[in-house]
Amino acid sequence: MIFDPFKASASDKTLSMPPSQADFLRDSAFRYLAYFGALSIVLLVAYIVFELGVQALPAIQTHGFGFITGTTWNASEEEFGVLPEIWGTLYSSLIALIIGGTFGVGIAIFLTQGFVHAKMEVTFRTIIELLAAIPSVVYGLWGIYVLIPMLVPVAQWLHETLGWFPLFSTELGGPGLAPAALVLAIMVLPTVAAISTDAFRRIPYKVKEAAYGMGATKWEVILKVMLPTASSGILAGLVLGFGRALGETMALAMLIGNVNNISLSLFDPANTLASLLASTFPEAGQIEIQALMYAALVLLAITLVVNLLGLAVQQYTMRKFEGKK
Amino acid sequence: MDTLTHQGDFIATPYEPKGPVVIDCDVKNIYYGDFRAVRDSRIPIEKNKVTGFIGPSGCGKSTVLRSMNRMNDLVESFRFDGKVQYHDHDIYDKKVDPVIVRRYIGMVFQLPNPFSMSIYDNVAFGLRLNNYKGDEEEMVVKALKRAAIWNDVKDKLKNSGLSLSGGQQQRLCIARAIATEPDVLLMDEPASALDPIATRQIEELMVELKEDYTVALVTHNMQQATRVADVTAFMGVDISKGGRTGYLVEMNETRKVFEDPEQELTKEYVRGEFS
Amino acid sequence: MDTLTHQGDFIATPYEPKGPVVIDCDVKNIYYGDFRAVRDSRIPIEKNKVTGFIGPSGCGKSTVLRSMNRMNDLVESFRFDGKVQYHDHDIYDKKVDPVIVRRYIGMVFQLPNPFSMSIYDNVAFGLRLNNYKGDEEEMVVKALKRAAIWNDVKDKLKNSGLSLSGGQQQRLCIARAIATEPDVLLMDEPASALDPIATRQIEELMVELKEDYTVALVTHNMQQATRVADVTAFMGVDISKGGRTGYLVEMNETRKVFEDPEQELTKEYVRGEFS
Amino acid sequence: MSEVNEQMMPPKVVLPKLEKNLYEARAIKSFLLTAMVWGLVILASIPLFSVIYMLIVEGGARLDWEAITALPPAGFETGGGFGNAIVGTLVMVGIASAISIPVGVLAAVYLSILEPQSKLATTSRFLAKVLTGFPSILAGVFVYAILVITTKTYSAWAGGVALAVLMLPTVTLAAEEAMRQVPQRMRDAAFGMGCTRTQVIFKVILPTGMPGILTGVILAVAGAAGESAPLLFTALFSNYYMAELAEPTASLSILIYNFSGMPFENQIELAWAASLALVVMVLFFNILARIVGRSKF
Amino acid sequence: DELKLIGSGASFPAPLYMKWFKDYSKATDGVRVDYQSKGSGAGIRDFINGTVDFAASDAAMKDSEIAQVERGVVLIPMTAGEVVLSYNLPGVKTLKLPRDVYPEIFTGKVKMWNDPKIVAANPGVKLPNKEITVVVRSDSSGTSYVFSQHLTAINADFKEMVGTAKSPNWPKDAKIVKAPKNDGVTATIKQTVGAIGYIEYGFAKLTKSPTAELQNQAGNYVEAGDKTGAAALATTPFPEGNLPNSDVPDLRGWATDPSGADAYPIASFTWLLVYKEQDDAKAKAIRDLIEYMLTTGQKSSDSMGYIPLPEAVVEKNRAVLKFVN
Ligand SMILES: Nc1ncnc2c1ncn2[C@@H]1O[C@H](COP(=O)(O)OP(=O)(O)OP(=O)(O)O)[C@@H](O)[C@H]1O
Ligand SMILES: Nc1ncnc2c1ncn2[C@@H]1O[C@H](COP(=O)(O)OP(=O)(O)OP(=O)(O)O)[C@@H](O)[C@H]1O
Ligand SMILES: [Mg+2]
Ligand SMILES: [Mg+2]
Ligand SMILES: O=P([O-])([O-])[O-]
Repeated sequence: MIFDPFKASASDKTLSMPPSQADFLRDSAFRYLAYFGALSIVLLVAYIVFELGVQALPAIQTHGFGFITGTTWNASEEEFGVLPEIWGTLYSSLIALIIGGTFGVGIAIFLTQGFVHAKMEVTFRTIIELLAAIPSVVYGLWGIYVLIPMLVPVAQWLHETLGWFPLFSTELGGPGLAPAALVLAIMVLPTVAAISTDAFRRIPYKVKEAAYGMGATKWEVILKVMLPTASSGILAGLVLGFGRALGETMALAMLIGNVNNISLSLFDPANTLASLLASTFPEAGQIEIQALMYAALVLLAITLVVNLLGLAVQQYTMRKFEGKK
Repeated sequence: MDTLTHQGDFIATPYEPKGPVVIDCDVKNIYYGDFRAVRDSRIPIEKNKVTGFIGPSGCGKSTVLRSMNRMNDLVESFRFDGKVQYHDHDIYDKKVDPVIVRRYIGMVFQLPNPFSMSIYDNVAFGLRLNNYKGDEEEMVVKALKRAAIWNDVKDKLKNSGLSLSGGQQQRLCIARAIATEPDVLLMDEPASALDPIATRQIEELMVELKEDYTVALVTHNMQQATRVADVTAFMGVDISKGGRTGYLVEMNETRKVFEDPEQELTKEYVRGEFS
Repeated sequence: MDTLTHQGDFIATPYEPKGPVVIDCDVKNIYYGDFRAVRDSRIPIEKNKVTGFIGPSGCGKSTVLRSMNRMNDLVESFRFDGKVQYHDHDIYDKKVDPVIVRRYIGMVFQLPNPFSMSIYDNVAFGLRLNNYKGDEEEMVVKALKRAAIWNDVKDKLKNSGLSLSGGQQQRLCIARAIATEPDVLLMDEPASALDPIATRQIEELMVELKEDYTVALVTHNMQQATRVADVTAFMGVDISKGGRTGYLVEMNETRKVFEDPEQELTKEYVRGEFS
Repeated sequence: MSEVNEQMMPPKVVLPKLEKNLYEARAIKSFLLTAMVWGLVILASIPLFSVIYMLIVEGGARLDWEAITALPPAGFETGGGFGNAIVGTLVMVGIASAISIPVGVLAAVYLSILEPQSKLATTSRFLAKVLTGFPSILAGVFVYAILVITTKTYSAWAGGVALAVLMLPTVTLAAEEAMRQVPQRMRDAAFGMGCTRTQVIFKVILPTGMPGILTGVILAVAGAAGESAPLLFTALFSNYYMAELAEPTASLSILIYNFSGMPFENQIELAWAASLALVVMVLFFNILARIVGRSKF
Repeated sequence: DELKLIGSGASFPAPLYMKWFKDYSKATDGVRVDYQSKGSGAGIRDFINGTVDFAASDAAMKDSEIAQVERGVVLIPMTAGEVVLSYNLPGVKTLKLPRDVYPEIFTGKVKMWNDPKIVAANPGVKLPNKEITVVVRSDSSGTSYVFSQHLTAINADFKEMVGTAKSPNWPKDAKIVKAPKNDGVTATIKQTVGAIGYIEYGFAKLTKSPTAELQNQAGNYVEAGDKTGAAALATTPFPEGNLPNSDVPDLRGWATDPSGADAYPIASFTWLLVYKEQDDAKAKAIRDLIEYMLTTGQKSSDSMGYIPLPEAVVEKNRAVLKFVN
């Protein structure tokens, strides 16, 4: 029984009752459930890392570190190396970050620094959010039938006029790094814009007021006060956006050409770890699957490092804004 | 303007209750983590009276009040050392579930906090919680009338409790608290967020309520204490040992505390010389 | 306790400045959207004096102050009807760039608002903005000394401005404001968020500053006004027409306003009878 | 500008100049910068409009009753549609929701109310954030390893579980945030009435935080509906309507992926139509989330 | 209730199989046949893993692969097709590729469309000064196997650099883009100006993609088609004897480099892979299905760009079908 010391002694007309046995049972049962809910996330992550590790183990044992430095992926010879994919992953993400980051930060400034009426701001913010809502495969489809045909003449012209420049040293046939990175940039942009917008919004109004009070112009306020103040938040957004880009799969698998190729040229086809998985996994044999699991582990490691970095930067930002050192 | 305090180990003269005591709160120490918030304060709450708590900000009025129905158990770092005797049980006894304590000892908070449900449901909330089997509607209406808000809301019982004005919300919260006819009502500055007219209404309400209930009231408004409280506990802050520990300076019938206090500190405080 | 106000179209007796006037602020109406916040108030700011603004909350003290350097242009709905004569310019003239106005008429706000950059950079900010070509460091040190914060920060000029305490931050903001040697300094309750000791330091600073600058000071603390202001403008709120419009009730030498006010309303206010 | 300032910097200005000058460097720089952000915003909007234009023109042309009911055509065939893919997507998103929403909300309850500061909560919250940055294809790899290999078949189950892995952290974090938004004083009020924690959660926090929780959940559902990488080798694809959950299952996103790489006009047209259907579905959820999220306490 | 037969594998015969299975499912109550076109490699893997009821491959199966199937294997040549070189050069309607040139395109020796060797073979055709984009398979493919087998047979360089494989190790010198399945290669060629790639004839026919005339062993330029295909297969030898460790006759015959004067040089059978042992209902359903494919099915081969099986082969198949239990 529940220990209820009060019933008798409390004033006789009280309607108060201790919770019923069932209430208490429900309470502890539910708390256990919630506990397991929270635990499930931890277990899930542990299980993912463990399972990928186990699956990749045979490949790790056979290929060792050479897997990371190897440049050939040849299932029939059981020769596996992912350096071109690592290169492609990082290179395409970096380009996407530079483009998407510039746009994202620009848009965040546009949305927070009073360039348009509040109502228009909502419109533009919605546009950016919708950009993020469009599924990756749809961008892939759009990339194939709209972006690439549009890019080919531009790339041809760049190659012909600036062909000496490593970035433009080859012709764009169809799929390649440039269309892939551009679509990736579109996908990174909303992340960067959202987090940067937050960073700008978190700046107390009084700071903006102080800057205007000093007689700064709007752009002096933005560039000399708002941007530096929001910089660590923006940085976090960039890092998280980079993390997104690293893991993006389908649009890339559809646009990048899926070729093991290490080249600086934006117009060469390339490959990424994620699109290697997407294009090779469905028909891989057992040995190749093990190698792909290893590749998945490499991808996991890269994104983990980048995301942890992003979270750390974000944490640091928060603390900074709370005024602590 | 520094707060004056006693130095050292001052302990207030114990207050001799004149009537039956419902809660006998005997604090040795209350800690938040390593921070000692209150020390050595014995505060008995008498039946069918309003016991007021006054004192400068941070002296631990709320802390002591919340100790009486174990609301502070929700604060992770809270540690209570002492005894709170409710009728003949120590509510800090290991066997006691704080949830049960709170059913008998209700609470009204500084900021009105109705639930985001209809006015009716707000008041019926406690009844349902306590599995009340009688006529729910009757009890709800009764509580609303008792809390002097019936006329304001009788035509819109289905509206959200949040749609009311601040003063109305606070009276709704009081109605919610008294619907289950709790044994004791703890009120922590229930009128501090309200305008003068709403404040006056709440004060009148408290005076009425004590006929049926026992009320403990924290207030920062000394006029309010004189108007409402039968007995007043004045708490101070002791900064002698580097900390900021609250303690009971003086407790007595309200008239006595305000007109002829025992302690110099009390005199200065009730005259408004420091805050 | 309702706020007493004049009824109807009262207009204060104009204040006759005793010395040269730097800003002659003549408000006809100030609107936020449809809301008329301030009406008919002529407030001249004299050179090398501290002009204080007092009045109940919402009477438009901040609004008038911020009209003097066009800070309120940042508020979308703000509309100014009247004239602010600064030397021989009307600062609301269409050809005038508000950015330039603010470079001459500096501002210190209620809440300290240093930039999240080093202490040194905070102070150098204005100099850089103005493309100052001279010895930046010298000017920074001079401003920090002038703002009575040099001793607190001289060993940590590279630390973030946000790492300072509230009082120090406010003095840093004052240093930042005076580093460019502005012509006038507008201060909107600069000490209201500070503890008594920091407040006292800021007050002393203001008295010193008026030797070089002209200061306009909003304060809700009447003691502060008597201690610091040479001239005091008292504003009230007119609720006669359903609105809540602020207006100038009385402006005169501080001693006169506090000891022998012309208006009944002023008398009641300075006696603390309403707030 | 510097002219003005040099006048001003030395001790005192007597007669400052206040007039605007549209031709000085500062004004020109401001103008250029403003033009630049406008340019950025407009340029960034172009892809969206281009995608929408293509969806409406290319997809709209084929999005008819046949398209949303018929089965996918082989390359040489004409007509056909993606009815089975719509069903498959809905079923797998349903499975994913059925798994991730209860678990996620439970976890959120623990993180926001029960033990927000505990080690488990901190770890769990951190890992949830890490999981949101997790490449979605790895969810597919993981579920392939634990379900497809063991059950020896691609299935709607596997696809649903893979989507659930992706939804779980989103749901958890969004629900946690929504519950956090419920004012502390409402919780206090409930505890003060003598509610058990469970009662506080069910009677006050969940009802009050529901709009926020729903918004988060719906956005997670929208995200899952658009996902393709995790389905690639968990659900695979099928050319028929699903008969059971333990068989390869079609989905809109995989259909788009497959058909986009097809040389046959008919299939490409259907890829656009399926994209339109998918985007309409996702946007529907997004708009729903906005509407639900607007009601605030 | 409904019996389901799930198959996966080669994309080479996929259009034809899809049609057969659809028609058959429609005509036969209680049986539904589902086929996933994923590439021969993937089909073989599924078959070994037992995730399907049958598979299809145009590389047949290697001995080592057969050994992994405990339930025993029956390999049945089901139809045949030609591998064509499809290209995308606007304005170029016919293209002749000499026997020594087309392997060199795939080894990267011939890089430009206006390479003198190509120009010489195509008098009067205006070939652009454009890089050749070589489109190959990204997945493990029977088409690749058949194609590389042929190139290996006719070109020593190719044999040394690349060799015969389902996933050939394509040389890095060529500008290569990879795409999955016959469909993907066809689509990529169509989208990429200056591209060339190998696909099954049916895909070119159904998508109206131009194909190159290839010079055969006899020195004639031959266009792909039913006659030239049939001529190629006419000489195909079937091995004597049985599959390894089995009593099932071995029907793995290759037309590596047919010698007939009109024979199209690259043609191959494509096989259905069936288990020897399964439950009776399935065995019967599979036998019925195959019988349908051998009879009614063959009639539609021609129109879809495949080569109907010679009567002799159909008979051999009937004999083998008995082993399916
Ligand atoms: N949850 C808490 N955690 C840590 N310290 C607390 C907490 N609540 C209160 N304190 C501290 O305990 C002391 C007493 O606080 P309490 O709120 O009881 O004072 P009070 O007398 O009610 O003041 P006020 O009049 O401002 O409400 C204060 O120093 C306060 O900072
Ligand atoms: N940005 C704004 N938008 C709309 N109304 C405003 C704005 N700022 C102030 N007001 C209104 O204008 C009136 C005057 O406000 P103001 O802040 O100037 O008063 P104040 O005298 O400074 O009061 P306080 O002592 O509280 O600071 C008030 O009624 C206020 O609500
Ligand atoms: Mg308190
Ligand atoms: Mg103000
Ligand atoms: O027929 P394949 O898909 O294996 O080339």
